[in-house]
Amino acid sequence: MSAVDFCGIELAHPIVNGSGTFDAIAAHAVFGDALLEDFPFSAFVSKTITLAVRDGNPPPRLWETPSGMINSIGLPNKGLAGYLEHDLPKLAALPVPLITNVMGSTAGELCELVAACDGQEAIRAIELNVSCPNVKTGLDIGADPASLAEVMRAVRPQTAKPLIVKLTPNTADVALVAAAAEAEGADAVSLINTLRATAQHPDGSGRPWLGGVTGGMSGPAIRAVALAQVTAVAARVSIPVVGMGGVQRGEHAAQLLRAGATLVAVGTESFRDSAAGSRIARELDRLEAR
Amino acid sequence: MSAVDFCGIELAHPIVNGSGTFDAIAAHAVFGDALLEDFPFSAFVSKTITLAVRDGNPPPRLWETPSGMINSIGLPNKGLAGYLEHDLPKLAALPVPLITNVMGSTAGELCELVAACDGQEAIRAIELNVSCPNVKTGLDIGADPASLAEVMRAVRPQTAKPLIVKLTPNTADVALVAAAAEAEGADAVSLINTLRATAQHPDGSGRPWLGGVTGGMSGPAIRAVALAQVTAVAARVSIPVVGMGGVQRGEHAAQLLRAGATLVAVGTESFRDSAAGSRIARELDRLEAR
Amino acid sequence: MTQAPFGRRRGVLASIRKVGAYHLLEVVDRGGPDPEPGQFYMLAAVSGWGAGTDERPFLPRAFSCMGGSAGRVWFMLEDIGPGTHRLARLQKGEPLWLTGPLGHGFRMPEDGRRPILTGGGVGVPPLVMWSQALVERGARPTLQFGFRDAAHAAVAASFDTVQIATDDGSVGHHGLVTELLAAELHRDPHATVYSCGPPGMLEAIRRMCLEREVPAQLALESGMACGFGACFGCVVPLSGGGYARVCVDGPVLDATAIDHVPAH
Amino acid sequence: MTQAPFGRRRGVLASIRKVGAYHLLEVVDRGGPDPEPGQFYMLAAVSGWGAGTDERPFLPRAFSCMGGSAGRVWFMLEDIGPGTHRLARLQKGEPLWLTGPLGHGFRMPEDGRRPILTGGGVGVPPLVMWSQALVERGARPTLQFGFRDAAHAAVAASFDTVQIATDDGSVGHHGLVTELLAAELHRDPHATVYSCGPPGMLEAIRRMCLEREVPAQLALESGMACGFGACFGCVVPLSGGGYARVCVDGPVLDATAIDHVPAH
Ligand SMILES: Cc1cc2nc3c(=O)[nH]c(=O)nc-3n(C[C@H](O)[C@H](O)[C@H](O)COP(=O)(O)OP(=O)(O)OC[C@H]3O[C@@H](n4cnc5c(N)ncnc54)[C@H](O)[C@@H]3O)c2cc1C
Ligand SMILES: Cc1cc2nc3c(=O)[nH]c(=O)nc-3n(C[C@H](O)[C@H](O)[C@H](O)COP(=O)(O)OP(=O)(O)OC[C@H]3O[C@@H](n4cnc5c(N)ncnc54)[C@H](O)[C@@H]3O)c2cc1C
Ligand SMILES: Cc1cc2nc3c(=O)[nH]c(=O)nc-3n(C[C@H](O)[C@H](O)[C@H](O)COP(=O)(O)O)c2cc1C
Ligand SMILES: Cc1cc2nc3c(=O)[nH]c(=O)nc-3n(C[C@H](O)[C@H](O)[C@H](O)COP(=O)(O)O)c2cc1C
Ligand code: FES
Ligand code: FES
Repeated sequence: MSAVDFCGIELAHPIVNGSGTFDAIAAHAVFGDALLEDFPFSAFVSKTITLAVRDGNPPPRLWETPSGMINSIGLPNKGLAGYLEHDLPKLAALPVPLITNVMGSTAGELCELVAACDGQEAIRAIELNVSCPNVKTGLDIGADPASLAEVMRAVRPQTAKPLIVKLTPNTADVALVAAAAEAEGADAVSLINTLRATAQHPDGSGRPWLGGVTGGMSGPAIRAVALAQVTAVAARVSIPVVGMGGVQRGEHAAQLLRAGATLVAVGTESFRDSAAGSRIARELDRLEAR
Repeated sequence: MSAVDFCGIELAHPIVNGSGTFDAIAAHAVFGDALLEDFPFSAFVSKTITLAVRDGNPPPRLWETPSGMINSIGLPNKGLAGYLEHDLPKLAALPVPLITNVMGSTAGELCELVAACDGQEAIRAIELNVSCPNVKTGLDIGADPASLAEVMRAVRPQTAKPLIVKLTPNTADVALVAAAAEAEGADAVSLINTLRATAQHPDGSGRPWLGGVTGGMSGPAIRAVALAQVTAVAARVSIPVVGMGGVQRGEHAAQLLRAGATLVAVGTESFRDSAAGSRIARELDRLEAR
Repeated sequence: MTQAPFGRRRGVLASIRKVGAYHLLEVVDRGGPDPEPGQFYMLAAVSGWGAGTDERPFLPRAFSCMGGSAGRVWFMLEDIGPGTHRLARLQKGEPLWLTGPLGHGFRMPEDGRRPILTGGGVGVPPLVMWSQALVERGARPTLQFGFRDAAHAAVAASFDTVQIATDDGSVGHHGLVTELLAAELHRDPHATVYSCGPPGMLEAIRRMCLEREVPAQLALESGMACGFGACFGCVVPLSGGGYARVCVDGPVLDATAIDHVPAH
Repeated sequence: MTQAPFGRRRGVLASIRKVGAYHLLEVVDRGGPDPEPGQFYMLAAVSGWGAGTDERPFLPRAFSCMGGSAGRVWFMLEDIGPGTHRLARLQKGEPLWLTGPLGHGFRMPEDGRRPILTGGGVGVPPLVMWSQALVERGARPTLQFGFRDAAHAAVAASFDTVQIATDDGSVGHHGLVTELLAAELHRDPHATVYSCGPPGMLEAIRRMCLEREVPAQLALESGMACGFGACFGCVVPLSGGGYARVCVDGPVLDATAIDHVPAH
């Protein structure tokens, strides 16, 4: 496997997990130590953590689409305090570096989250999930360069750790937003998050199926959109790019790396195969060996 | 079949074609008069016409994706003069009303196109394809409410015929753009156009497969994104909405109608089945009869 | 709780036969440990898993096991959509993807209560496995299975001492299996109820046992993407507020822990 | 030009057999008119058309017909990707979707020129059909088929008077079929060349015939989504500038009309 330096962190190979698509603690309970002996990712990205505890959206939270799925999970999590107390100790014991993903609906919330992560030695990098609506503009923070820049100006000073801005694909020009993140000191950008999507109940009533009404689409169906956005962003910024979206096998990871990504994240495919991460890393390694 | 009134035009049923996904003249040469006896759409939308003749992009122009495809056709067309002289007479003879889709990179170009269509009795409505880049901002005209409003203010006075604004899905808030179109006098909006996407050559070089480098994704893979955007737009505007994106069967059309669309367009499915339009109209009719 | 080997693995279909409305699949699972009653597996066909109605299926599907030991696992499935349809058309010798055994199974009754196993439709398989385990452990379970009609009830023919209810009355009691349970609890409430089946039935049983203060263990179904706690999709509301993940916290949960069984 | 019935229709696989590297499919096409040599069909399996590598295929695939009359059509295909792979695994009696016959076929040679049919790999089927038609019309075509190796060349074994070339020299001429054509034209240039095969071969033949002012009709291949002029995806650059659609303006085009045969 070809080791990778990502923002000063040494990783065994380029394959990480997408936030919210792998729960290392639950998986350890389910699969036992076999999980740790062959951990499927070179770094572990936590589910998005918010300041307050969140239950998440009422079920149903899932809908299967052609070559993909929609999720409307609603970011359930133990909140910052609960994460630090209950999850961090276990995640710190994982055999790979830990990246914590955080989200806040205001710059103030994000600052508090980032500052808390900065104080934790076990957290090697922080990923900002800016796909959440900006209360003032109603747009997602990550959909508009100006609102992202404003948030970054407040957040950047909170930590010297690598700060990764996770971009939303639901915008007119993702490269413009990536450039704003870079200009405001982001150490890396990661993309793509899920495509806004919805589904109607099969009973034909027209009412939404998902408890959260709309959700995000992921999986192979979004792969070609992800490749276009990663290619555009990698061409625009010089900071490292984490590319993701529908990756199922080594060839897909190789394409994102050829497009300029430094790391590749695997999300939905892990639902189909809990060991997809290590399989894809092996396939990528064989491709690059040629 | 339930007849539909669309901007004052009486249509036999709600199923039309998506611009650029059916060539009635070529199909008539291939299939003969059977095409006219069972014409698959209640109105025919022409391929996008531009002022100047365009050859379109160099091949390859197609790439198959999971449950869909990318096209980078590049709007080949005979230009306004060629269209009026060679195509319009034949399209006017079709058994259904004709809607002409036009695109210009400046307001001036669009005005000239719309004015010319206004003068043609056979053209019952005009669809503006605003998914083309605004030379100044680099964004697609349809991706930014302000640039769309500006273009609409110039174009609207050119015609009293129904003016349909075809929106691009590659934007932060499609409902905002739809509202701007409505405010500037659009008679209807149609969406979604294709999702920006790309593909790499299978030789592993990383170079683009498509001659046009990037293209637009369509088909079942984008259906759930289309439903979300049509639902959001129909909830925001009171003008009629033409919904499209991955429609394969009556149930999909019914979902878009339940979301508030007045008409449903079928594009990619016609490539798989040239008579998909009439099949889907029949399936929809059976569903609504229940 | 039996732990699942990490990652999906290949199984091979050993046999498949139709019994009335259901398909009984026997899968050779060489690498697999023995499952416990109430545990489930995530299954998918290795080839042709997609391109059904609406280009589905894509995600694996969850199935309780009906029995399993020495590298063989049994499933009983009803063809209701593209995923079960593809699995029901598997040929002998065809490969399939397996993850499991997953989740927490049934626990023995406490303080000498008699076990009543009340199942509906595809809720029957885990109860079949649990009843065998109970018998092996010297218990004498009462079985009550509800079905839509005779075609669905056919699978229960091989059980001698089972109370059957059918919606259309074609076999046994004409009505809901919950009515049989009510009668049974009325006769002797010193029982632990084990139930699996459609949400409406589980919710009725949850309420019935709550009112009568009878302990009940419900094997829940919920929309699942992963089956091992990764997606947070399979939630059920808890009586104490918030949600539990059916796949890792269940699928068998104490009725009292659940606020209600969501029906959608 | 035979016109295709409007809309896709169901055909049924009558037989399928492997001849070396190729699969020969015989399809019952009850509603279909008789195709002309050089015309093609758009094919897809009715079930399981998807979920192959990268969840493909989705769009139908184009295949020249190798023969066809009285409601039966023959195809020869090489399994090179998810679409051809699925078609190659069709079982006798399985349904498939058909649109066709499509496009313009070959035209008779002018001013008494002798026909030379030079094909490569899966370019062979339309030339087989055209050679039979030519013989029926009293012409005496010269056939030259190029293949990669013996496995690919096996399909030509049933032809007596055919010149074979193989890249690896295992059968016939050790080299390219274009070399055989050069020799043939050197011997007697008063000919019309008919060619179908990989782009590199077609481009070489286009240039050769241009230089020697020998009329040539090329049956082109190009990425296709629809096959009936709707998508504008299947273009080839014209010598007069601009593009033609291979599916409706071709697939058989005069070599002089084409600027170059795109290879990608
Ligand atoms: C723990 C557990 C154990 C189970 N055990 C068994 C068993 O032993 N035997 C058995 O037959 N079944 C069992 N099931 C149910 C089985 O998993 C489902 O029947 C199967 O997933 C249905 O998939 P499908 O593609 O055939 O049908 P689907 O088309 O998925 O339809 C099934 C239901 O899903 C919903 N739905 C419809 N379309 C979609 C969509 N696009 N995306 C998401 N949801 C949709 C609807 O409510 C529909 O009724 C179990 C489920 C769980 C969670
Ligand atoms: C008019 C015509 C007649 C033909 N006649 C025959 C015939 O008689 N017999 C025969 O065997 N074949 C014939 N072909 C070729 C046949 O259509 C292709 O082999 C087939 O479409 C390949 O599909 P696939 O899925 O098997 O392979 P693909 O995976 O589609 O690969 C085939 C080629 O397509 C490109 N490609 C790879 N991936 C993609 C993608 N995702 N999207 C788009 N392109 C991609 C690559 O260049 C690759 O080499 C004909 C083609 C045409 C246009
Ligand atoms: C069930 C689910 C939950 C997710 N949760 C999060 C999350 O909490 N935070 C986040 O930044 N991204 C989240 N994502 C987005 C993924 O990290 C990833 O960006 C996206 O799914 C595209 O990758 P994929 O196609 O490989 O899944 C989630 C995706 C899914 C499917
Ligand atoms: C090959 C192709 C060409 C297209 N050409 C045009 C066009 O010229 N003008 C336009 O407004 N939309 C064009 N579209 C977009 C379609 O009209 C439609 O908006 C989109 O494909 C989504 O619908 P579908 O999934 O049913 O195809 C084209 C789509 C395809 C696939
Ligand atoms: S099914 Fe994914 S967390 Fe339970
Ligand atoms: S294949 Fe669609 S236009 Fe030729």
